Amino acid sequence: MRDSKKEHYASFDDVDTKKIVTCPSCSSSIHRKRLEDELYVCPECGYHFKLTPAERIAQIADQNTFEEFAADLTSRNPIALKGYEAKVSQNQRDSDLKDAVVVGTCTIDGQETVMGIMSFQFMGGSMGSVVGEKITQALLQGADTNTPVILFTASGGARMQEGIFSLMQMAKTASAAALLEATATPLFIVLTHPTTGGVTASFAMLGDVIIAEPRALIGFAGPRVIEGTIGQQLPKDFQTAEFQQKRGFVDAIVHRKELRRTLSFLLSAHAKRGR
Amino acid sequence: MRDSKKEHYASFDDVDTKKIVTCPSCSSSIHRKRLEDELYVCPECGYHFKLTPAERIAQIADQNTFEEFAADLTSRNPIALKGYEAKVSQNQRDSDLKDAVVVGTCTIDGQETVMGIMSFQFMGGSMGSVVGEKITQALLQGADTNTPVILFTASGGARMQEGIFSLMQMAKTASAAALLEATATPLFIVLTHPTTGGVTASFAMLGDVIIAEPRALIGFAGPRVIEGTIGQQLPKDFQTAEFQQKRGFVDAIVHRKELRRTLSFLLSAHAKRGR
Amino acid sequence: MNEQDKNPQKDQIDKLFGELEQLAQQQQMDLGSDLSTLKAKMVPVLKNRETTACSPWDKVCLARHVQRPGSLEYINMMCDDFMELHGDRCYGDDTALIGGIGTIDGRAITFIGNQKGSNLKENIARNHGMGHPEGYRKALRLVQQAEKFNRPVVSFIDTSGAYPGLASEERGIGEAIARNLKEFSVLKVPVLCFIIGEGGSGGALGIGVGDKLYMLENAVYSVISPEGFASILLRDSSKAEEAANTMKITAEDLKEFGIIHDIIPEPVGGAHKDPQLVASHIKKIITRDLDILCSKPADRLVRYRIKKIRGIGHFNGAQSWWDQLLNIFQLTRALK
Amino acid sequence: MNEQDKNPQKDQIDKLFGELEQLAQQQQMDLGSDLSTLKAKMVPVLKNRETTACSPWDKVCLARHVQRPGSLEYINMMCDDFMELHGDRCYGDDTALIGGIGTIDGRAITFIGNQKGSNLKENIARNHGMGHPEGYRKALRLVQQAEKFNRPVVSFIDTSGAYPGLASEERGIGEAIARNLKEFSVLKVPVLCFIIGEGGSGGALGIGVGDKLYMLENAVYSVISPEGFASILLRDSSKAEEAANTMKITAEDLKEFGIIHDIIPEPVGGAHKDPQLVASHIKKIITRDLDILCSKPADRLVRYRIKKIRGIGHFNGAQSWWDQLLNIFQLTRALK
Ligand SMILES: [Zn+2]
Ligand SMILES: [Zn+2]
Repeated sequence: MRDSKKEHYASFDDVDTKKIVTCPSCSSSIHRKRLEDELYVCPECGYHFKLTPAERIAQIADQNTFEEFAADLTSRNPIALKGYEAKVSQNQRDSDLKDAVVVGTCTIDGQETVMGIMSFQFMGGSMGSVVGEKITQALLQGADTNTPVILFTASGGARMQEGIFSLMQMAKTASAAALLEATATPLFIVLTHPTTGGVTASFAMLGDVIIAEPRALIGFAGPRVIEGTIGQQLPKDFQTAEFQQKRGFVDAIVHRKELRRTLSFLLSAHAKRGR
Repeated sequence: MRDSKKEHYASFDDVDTKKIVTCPSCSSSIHRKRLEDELYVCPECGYHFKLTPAERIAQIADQNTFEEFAADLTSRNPIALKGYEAKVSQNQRDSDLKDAVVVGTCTIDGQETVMGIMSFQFMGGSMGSVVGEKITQALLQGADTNTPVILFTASGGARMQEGIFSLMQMAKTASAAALLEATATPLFIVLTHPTTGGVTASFAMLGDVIIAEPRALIGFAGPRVIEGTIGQQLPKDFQTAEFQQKRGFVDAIVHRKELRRTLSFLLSAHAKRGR
Repeated sequence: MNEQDKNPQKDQIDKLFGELEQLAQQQQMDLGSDLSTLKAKMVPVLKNRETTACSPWDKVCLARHVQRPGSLEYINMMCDDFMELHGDRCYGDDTALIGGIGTIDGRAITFIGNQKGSNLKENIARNHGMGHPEGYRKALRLVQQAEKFNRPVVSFIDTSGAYPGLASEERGIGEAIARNLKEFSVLKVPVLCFIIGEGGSGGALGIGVGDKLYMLENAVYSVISPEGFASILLRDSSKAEEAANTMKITAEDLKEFGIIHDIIPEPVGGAHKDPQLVASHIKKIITRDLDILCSKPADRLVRYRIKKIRGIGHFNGAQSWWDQLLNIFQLTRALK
Repeated sequence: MNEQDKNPQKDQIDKLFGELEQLAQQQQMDLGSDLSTLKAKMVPVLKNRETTACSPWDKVCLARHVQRPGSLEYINMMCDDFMELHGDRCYGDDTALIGGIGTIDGRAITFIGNQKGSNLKENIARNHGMGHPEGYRKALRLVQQAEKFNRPVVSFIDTSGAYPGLASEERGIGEAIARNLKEFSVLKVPVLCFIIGEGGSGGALGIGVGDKLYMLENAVYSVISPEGFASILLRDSSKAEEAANTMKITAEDLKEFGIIHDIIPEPVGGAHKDPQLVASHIKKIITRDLDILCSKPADRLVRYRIKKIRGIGHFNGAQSWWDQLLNIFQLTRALK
């Protein structure tokens, strides 16, 4: 529901095209290779760069275990909005993705999991019918096979170009989370920079354990909306991961270098066993 | 857990002994008969006088339907505290009660209910083993027979003269409330002036619907404790029924004249019927 | 239609009948009832005409009309008796989102609803119907109480959205809405939702997941306000009217999409012209639906509700998924 | 015993062995291990002596000792791995009450505990271990999460009480504690409680309802602090020592009352003298108890827990109630 487009071009960390990358947080110049070794965390200031789903999978999943499903789903234009198809096509070409989320199965330290990774690169990670459907399929696959689900969020909110259908994806994904819960299968959420709007107000806040990457922006209404509409002065750390932890909505802030280990621990701690 | 004794003698509304009663809130002089007609609400300022269990029953229950149970329970001296037996005896003589709560069954507009009424007159309504047991019996009787339970609270807190046993009554009554809940039988709480300490931190806050009488003092730690220990300035309406409603802990503030009608409505709205 | 209830046809008819009545009185003819019968006969005609004539933006204006009846008004008109219940048992009581227990023909129902004020002062007190997290948590508490006692739920939606402010974010408006979406979707009692005015975004959806969803004729339901849509996608916040006409937010659009079950007609000029009439329409639907839904076993109710929600979305490459859903329900003891 | 760990016997023995060791070193004799073996043999003797010698007030002082190990220390000493989890998902994260998931010999356990600081600065950050409502609500969230995943719970109690302040009252500390008492009593997984220091009133009980309750040898558990008891019942707050000796708050008293299951011995001078040793005692009990309790069906677990709680109280005129309780359990689908 926020102007994801502006934010996209202002801060998207386009690490794939240049040899030398400038950190959007501290402006340090970093060699691409160095950054890759550091898991795309700025060695100077600790800024966590945005990742593509492929990079995230490479960092988290056991090698060559990720099997994508629902890969062929693509957007329609449910409210017949002028220009929407073209915009989707453009984003598909730019990002090499079909839409703003990739879902599949993999193992982490040999432990089965269903994994979904949103991409802010694709229309600001906005949730339309395709994202809603794929997240829902991931959650229901978890419920059906009793396999823990891990979702990495990154989103500017609902994809308003799909009108009321984008709003309904909030209910759809949340109700899928309810079914996962009813089967007592764990849902682990990793909030990455930025996660806002309709994604925050649906499955992103429904994890049994909610992890955030350091300094990630997490909120419902964006700072500009709040300052604009209401004219309120906002605290400096407003809507950071640290703010959200202090406010009780994030279980743990985990550095990217610890993330795989942490998820592996959570999977093992939630493994089925005789009590 | 609070110094109920001081409060007792400072403000207990001893309406039974004098022809002319002075309102503790506005100092108006009121004829006893007038006050009775007004259900012991000051006609000048609306102050709700403390009631004896007998008065409360007369106001709420259908005439002659109240049947007391567990009437014979009386205190022992579990930590062998010097002077406790004498104090209990004195309170029994003064109040014409066996301990700080009366429990029984009755009907309200013909609807069966289990009812418990605490008395602040008896050792400041403090909860020891007898109060805990009687409240527990009321809740379990409700659970066993699927009869709604209505509890009128008035208490300075745990009866510290019974040491750890008084603390344990909090767990005991709360666990009985859990069983009532497990049988999907409603619990209605009426918070009356004052309700504090261990009673607030147990069954008093566990009603499906929580009603308070206007301006009743309701809280956990007393204002004096907070100002004394922590040195904090407290707002004017601190721990009033109105404060608690604003804070989200009271469903409705109901004037004593509307109380019987309200409880009757709640009983009928919760009556078992084919959905 | 800048003045919100300006309506040339209606005005003209009013004027004509006014003059006729005056004439009749002057001549001491007792034609009052004849005249009103005649006038009433013209209303359906007018209504149909107006419905088709009313643009989406007109409906936005009507949905926001300051005199438009709100949740409490409808509740009080429909119920034999109603007791408002307050608080989320955690932080506070939100007056922008009300709830309680009411009876209709003796049947107890838990009501929840967004609540605006009917004048500026009330509107400020009720934060213009924009709920904070504690409002959504109160709603959740009340519907779970309803579930405990096997009591159906009726929800009235009427908000431009959840409150976008610091306090709202601090106390987790995102979490509060998310939790409601999840819990409402598996609630074991019937939930009927009525969009009576503005259905704005997550703040509306947060109490809008149920078995049946109805919209009043002039209500709107959208993922973002026309103003927001205009400012972001049309890059000009003054193009709200254009946005409204593009966004597909009217009851007719949503019925066509299969998102709502039915449209409830309003009197000429909008619901505020005859609140009692609208209340009686809503009441009839409530009674009819609950007679049916309350007799269904809880697991079937939930299965049907979930199936409906799960099916919403437009994309290429759908898969069959109904078997999987059935599987999960068979596995799931918690929903029985 | 004004200086909290002054202990003439222990001091003398320490001194003697210190001199012996120095002598041995001077003469380059390798007697280190012999000496420590000998010293260790004297510990149980000393312990028994001291236990009987230690007054209730001495124990209050030991229980409050600033160096006394706290919840996180024990958790970190016992667990293969531990992940702290934060927040109540509603208002905030209370650092005075911690929780998370840890593994002991590969078994996953949800831990919760009051948490004081180990120095003044930490103590201020942790509000001296006095929890706010959000702390108790975090604990509830974590134990309900444990229940969902069939994970046992271990609770460490170490607080002088819930925080008596404005913010605490505003956010409903009474409600938060009450809800925990209720929910913990019917939790369908084993709950083991350890009072490791101060067990102060509702703030302790709020995470203290479980299947088994243990106390460290020098821990205390009371309905009100000795200072509070003195000021109210003895009308002189300086009579805390007299109060402590009257109130029956030691592990021995509570074991005699049947309120706790067992006493866990501490090293001479208190738990802080050898935290690792105490941790190993606790760990052994956890492993032993969970091996037994985790194999029991949930309904039997809850029935036994409720029966225990229901039976606590001293009064004249008891009635038999066990049949009624059984009845209720048979009626109650929710607990199965
Ligand atoms: Zn940097
Ligand atoms: Zn008065």
